[in-house]
Amino acid sequence: MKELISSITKDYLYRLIKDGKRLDGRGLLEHRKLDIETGWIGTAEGSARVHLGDTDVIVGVKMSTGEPFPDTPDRGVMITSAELIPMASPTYEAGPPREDATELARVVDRGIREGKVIDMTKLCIKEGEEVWLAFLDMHILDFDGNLFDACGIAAMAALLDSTVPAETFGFGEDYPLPIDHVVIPTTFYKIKEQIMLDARLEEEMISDARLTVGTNEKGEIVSMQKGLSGVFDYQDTLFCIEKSKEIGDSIRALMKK
Amino acid sequence: MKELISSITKDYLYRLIKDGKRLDGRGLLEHRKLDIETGWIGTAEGSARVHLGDTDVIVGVKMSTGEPFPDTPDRGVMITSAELIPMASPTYEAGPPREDATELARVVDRGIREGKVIDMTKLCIKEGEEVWLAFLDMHILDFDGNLFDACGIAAMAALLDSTVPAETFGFGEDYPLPIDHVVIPTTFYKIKEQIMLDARLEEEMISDARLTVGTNEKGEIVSMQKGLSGVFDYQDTLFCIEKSKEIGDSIRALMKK
Amino acid sequence: MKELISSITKDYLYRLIKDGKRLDGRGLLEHRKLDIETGWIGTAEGSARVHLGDTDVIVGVKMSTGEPFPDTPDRGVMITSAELIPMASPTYEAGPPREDATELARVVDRGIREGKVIDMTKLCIKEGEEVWLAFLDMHILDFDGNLFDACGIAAMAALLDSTVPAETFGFGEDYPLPIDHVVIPTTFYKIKEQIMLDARLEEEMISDARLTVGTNEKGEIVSMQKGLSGVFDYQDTLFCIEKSKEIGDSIRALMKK
Amino acid sequence: MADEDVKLIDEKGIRLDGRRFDELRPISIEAGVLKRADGSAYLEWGENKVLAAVYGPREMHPRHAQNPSRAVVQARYNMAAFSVPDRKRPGPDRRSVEISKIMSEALEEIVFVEQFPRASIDVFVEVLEASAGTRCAALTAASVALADAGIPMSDIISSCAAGKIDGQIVLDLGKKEDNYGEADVPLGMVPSSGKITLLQMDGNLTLEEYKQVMELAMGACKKIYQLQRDALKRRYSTSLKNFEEMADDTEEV
Amino acid sequence: MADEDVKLIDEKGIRLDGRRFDELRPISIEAGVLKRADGSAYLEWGENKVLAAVYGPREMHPRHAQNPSRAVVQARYNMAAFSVPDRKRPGPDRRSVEISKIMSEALEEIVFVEQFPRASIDVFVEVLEASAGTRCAALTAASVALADAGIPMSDIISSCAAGKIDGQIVLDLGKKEDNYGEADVPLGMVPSSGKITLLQMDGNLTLEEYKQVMELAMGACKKIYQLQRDALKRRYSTSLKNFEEMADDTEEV
Amino acid sequence: MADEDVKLIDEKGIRLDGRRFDELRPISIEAGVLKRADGSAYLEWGENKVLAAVYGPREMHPRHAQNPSRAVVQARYNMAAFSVPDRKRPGPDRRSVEISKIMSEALEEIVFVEQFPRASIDVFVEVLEASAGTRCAALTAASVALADAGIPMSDIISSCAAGKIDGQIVLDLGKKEDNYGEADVPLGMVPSSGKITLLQMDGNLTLEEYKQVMELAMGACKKIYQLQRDALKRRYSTSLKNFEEMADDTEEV
Repeated sequence: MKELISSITKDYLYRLIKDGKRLDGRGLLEHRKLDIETGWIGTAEGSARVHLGDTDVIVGVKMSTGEPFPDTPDRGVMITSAELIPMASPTYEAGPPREDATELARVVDRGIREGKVIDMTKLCIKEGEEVWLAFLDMHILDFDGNLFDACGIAAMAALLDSTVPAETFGFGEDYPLPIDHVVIPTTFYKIKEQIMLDARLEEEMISDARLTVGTNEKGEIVSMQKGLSGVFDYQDTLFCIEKSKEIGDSIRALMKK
Repeated sequence: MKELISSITKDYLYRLIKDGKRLDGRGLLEHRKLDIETGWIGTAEGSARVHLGDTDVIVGVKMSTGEPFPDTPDRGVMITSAELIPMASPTYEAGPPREDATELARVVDRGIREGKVIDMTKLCIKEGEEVWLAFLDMHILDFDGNLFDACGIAAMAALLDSTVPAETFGFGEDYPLPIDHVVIPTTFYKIKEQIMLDARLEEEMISDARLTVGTNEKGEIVSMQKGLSGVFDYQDTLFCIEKSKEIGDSIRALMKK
Repeated sequence: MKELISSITKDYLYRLIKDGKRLDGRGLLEHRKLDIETGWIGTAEGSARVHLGDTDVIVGVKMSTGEPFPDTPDRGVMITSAELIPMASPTYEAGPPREDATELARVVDRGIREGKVIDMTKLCIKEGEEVWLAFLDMHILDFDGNLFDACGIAAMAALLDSTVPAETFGFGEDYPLPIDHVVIPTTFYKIKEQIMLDARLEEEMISDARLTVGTNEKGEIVSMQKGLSGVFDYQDTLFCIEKSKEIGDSIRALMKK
Repeated sequence: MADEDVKLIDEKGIRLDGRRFDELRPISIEAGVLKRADGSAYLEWGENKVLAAVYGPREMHPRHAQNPSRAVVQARYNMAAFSVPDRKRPGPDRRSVEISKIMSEALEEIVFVEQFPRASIDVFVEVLEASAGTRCAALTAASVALADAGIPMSDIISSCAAGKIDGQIVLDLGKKEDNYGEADVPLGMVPSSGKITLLQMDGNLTLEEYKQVMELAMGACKKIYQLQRDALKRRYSTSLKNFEEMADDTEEV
Repeated sequence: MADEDVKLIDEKGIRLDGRRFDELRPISIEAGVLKRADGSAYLEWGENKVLAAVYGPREMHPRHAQNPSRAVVQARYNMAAFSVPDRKRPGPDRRSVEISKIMSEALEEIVFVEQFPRASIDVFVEVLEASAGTRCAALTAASVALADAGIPMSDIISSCAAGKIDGQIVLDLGKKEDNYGEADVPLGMVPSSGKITLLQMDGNLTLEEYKQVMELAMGACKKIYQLQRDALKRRYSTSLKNFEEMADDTEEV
Repeated sequence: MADEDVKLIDEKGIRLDGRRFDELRPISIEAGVLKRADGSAYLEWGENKVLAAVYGPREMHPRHAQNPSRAVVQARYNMAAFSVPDRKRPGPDRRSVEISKIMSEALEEIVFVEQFPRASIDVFVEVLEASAGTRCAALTAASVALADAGIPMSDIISSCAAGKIDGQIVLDLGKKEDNYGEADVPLGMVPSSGKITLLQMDGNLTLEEYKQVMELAMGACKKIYQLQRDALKRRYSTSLKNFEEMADDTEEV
């Protein structure tokens, strides 16, 4: 099932956006109220619940040990998955992960992996034989648009909250999950030639194109993903990258508190 | 697909039951003719075919060896599954196990597991490394109601019939599967405030609520499962438990012959 | 979805066949232009693309190492699969292998396995522990009938093209996959009492019965498979076997070039 | 469940977590916690954390599953991968399929399903953290979420387990008590009428012990019923206050 | 199939289980063994135990699979988990998918499918114990079940295999003969007309050997045909007797 | 991607396969290579071998997935089991699901989907041999196949990646460069308008580096665009020639 939107709402939204305005009075490049709560789940090695406006997601990190991949024998392994559980929206149905969930999980995963967020070499127990596996599971509880940012931020926060349960597995003392970089994704939506940040559901539904840019604390770009069937031009992408750095810095500052 | 029943049959059944009568002339707390045939399948370690009236089921036990669960390193493992194969009813379809089959398998499984029917410590080969796995597979061949009792009784009979194939696996002489308790489930159905035992298909279809009670040879309760969207009250449950003990004893007596 | 054919085409085909003629002017026992191209895929241990008229298939062989089956500890293992990918026909849909694909894969597999094409004893690395696994994957790219022959020939050609990648796996020098026999399947179709070889799609669609006969270079029969809901009589089968030997020889000759 | 040499009750009758035999773990319930769902509830029960959402009555898909004379209540119990010490593989397993089924049946009893032919009423429960007793927590939360969604119901269901540990009958088994105890009886009931809508039992009980177990569990259901009502009252008063404030705002204009 | 140094025939021409080259294993067939199915049959063939049930003609689901001009025969061959020495995982594997397909095709030949447009005729075969030759046993039992269901048919199919072991042509291979023999040819045919509805072959045969194999198998099919007819006759006479008794009872009243 | 001590560029600025930083691997494209598909293309790009087929516009199944106001473009990217050094299990994995999704979205931009309400336009891409850059190869081939199918389109998409290896910005990363390089940016665009329809990035780039990467990739897209047009021209002229020959034949009669 697809989310549906009436043509009246659609027209109203178009008119607002044309004037650079938004449903909730935000500026085009302003994100919604962001709330990050960590350490929420006792059974997880790390967890974070993120409210981005009314979008509500929870990410839990579980760790266990297992074999490394043959081509990276001295590195831990991260496995990311996302469930668009039917609780979150009248249009989600139970069942195998939809392609939306797959893209979401992969984009969050790449942001962390390619951004070298975790120092994977410190998750090696015995080279070629046993390493730490970190499972990152994302649950969408309430869906009001822009899961890419909500989940990406929650994933980052959950990793920062995580402890390697070495004691439980008989490998010495627990230690914090070794984090090298703090990557923050920001997602831009293009609607009728206007570019805006952090779309709510209704805005997302009328978006022509979507661009997610992940940056680290040095302002380097570590991941990008363009989505939807509309287009950006080259200048748009430069604009989004510049803004992403700024906004990423402000969110990183928020996370340090 | 659901089993369908005409409103005429329905009304007729309601009238009968109101008078404490049943389609086939049985008393409310009488079960149908029970026929247990064991040792039926040469390829199985143990097997039993049970006819409960026209309900016809077969349970086979297969054993092999494997790793124990980490939290019970010195115990064997039992795995139960049920297939509502389309042979048994025009409404069963081939495919992944339906929730009915899942509930059935789990209720039979719990009766045996929680009733400590098998002495699992005698199924340990080498602690933490290798134990016996007992696979209990239930096939429904002809469906005329009350699978819980037919399968539960067949499972118990098949286990009593089973031999641990130690020789085949190179672990000494074969020996009978060590059985500590004989658990018999009895299932009660509530229709318009009347409680009856062992419903036939048509009765099951108009039942408001279902209660399965498993007891052992000492008269102890080892498992209960309430089903369907109707209700019992507390006194009903006491009544069913008392009756379950009686009927369980008579079926246990029958099995010893 | 099923392939559909108009009743006009059907009648036209029937009339042609009655006179021993075919759509493309071939004789009843003549196969279409056969084109075999091997060594096509660099990432495969062996590969062959076969055009049989407009039917276009590709078979790739991949090898790795693994455990042998317990009952054949000194032999390699072959695993065959076929994908009727939706590229090949408007009626194929993505998804789990259909029963057509299953039959195809199994018939090709049996021709090779029962024809003792590969000397499996030469694929043993360490008895009972490690042997070579040969994966034979068939992709149908363009479907104009008679996949049995196209895939069977392509599989044989791909095996003849294959090298055991011993070096990559650290087991000495690469060597050609040891081939003992060259098995060629030929498929006959019965339409209104006429028997013809190598049906095109339209002919296949109006066929009453199908018979695949695999023979080796000694003229021995190694596999047969009758399909479709029509019938053959005993004399038909003798006729097909005789012809299969002849045609098999001519195709074997073609492959040696 | 297996009776090992773990000591679950000390000589003073105190349980591992400090409770007496008839004490519940702390329970807190909040209704109306999600925006998109028609109704929702969040429940913490000891270390259990459970979220319930209700959608419906809405058109049933697929159509052939519609019931022409009434609504179908479809509950889905799901455990988050991170809700248990050893990560759970996402997706339904046999345990959650069974719990979903008996929850659906229990809830159907209290909903006026005849009012919504062909409709489905969907109840989604996510267990975010699990620590024994999740099915009772789920059923309790689902009842509140149904009420929050304004679904016409005869009453609400309260649910609690009791059982036997170290030979004694106790209320509301904790994690270790569940693992090493001798019997567990999850009960779901309508406290006002005494109707039993969910009942399971695993382990070993005499009839006499069963009676004690049920007395404890039925008593606890009444307490939980009060907590459920309080949560709904708070929710209504918040809604009311919001409404009044809106009204006030309007007057000011 | 692999020719090992297992000796399958002794110097007197006697096979492992005591049979001569042209002997069938014992076969017994009973029709009408299930209540809910429209037709059924139970067959024991050596140590093979096979149950067949028929439902239909009935409406085909899903609708898009209907054939507007005729019925579709859908056979499903399934092995019970406990039917083989090493437990089989439940559910269809590639082997059973293939057997189901060729059985469906074979049976479609004898059913007057044109009489039931859009319908499906479902044949379910459960292999409860397997010991070489289950597909022939399944097809033989399915034919009887179809007749028992009163499905209009031109005739029935009989099925038997023959093959080569220790270089000799023999009828109806047993388990070890199948494992260590050189060729196996399962045949399904309408004995009265000689029509071949099922034919497979695996192994290695010369044309001459193939002729001997077929002669044996075709001969055996005729014997099996008689057993099938006998089973149906017994079934009809029982039905008839039941009917007559009912009639008698009625007269007595 | 992991920066190891593999040397990817020598001191003369030459890459492992002999290319300079701004050189493409050899590319060849052929349109109209399959008979049954409505349109098709075969593309070799370095050692990548990719086949694309288009079916449609045709009725969308299942119906509930139809869009009443326009056609839906459904691309399916699939890798053959033998297309990679370690055999890939058949069937879609998460990577191919994602690539299929972004390809579908990219292609929808250029097709006049409003002309075909309720229809589906299906694009099937099979990667027969893979060696870095398959998604760009797939998108490039798919565009040609769509044109070959005569689907009304505003223009075609050309696709190419650029990235960073050994600290240098290079075009069209090869297999080792992809494995050991520092960043990869696959780009899909309509060269005539500069519209970006596909854009991904993995690794680590400064804004300045991003600009260099994009310049290289956008330039390459223009070259590839020319190759696509040439392939289509050859295809049309062959069709035309065939048509003329047919016409000639007709006249001769």
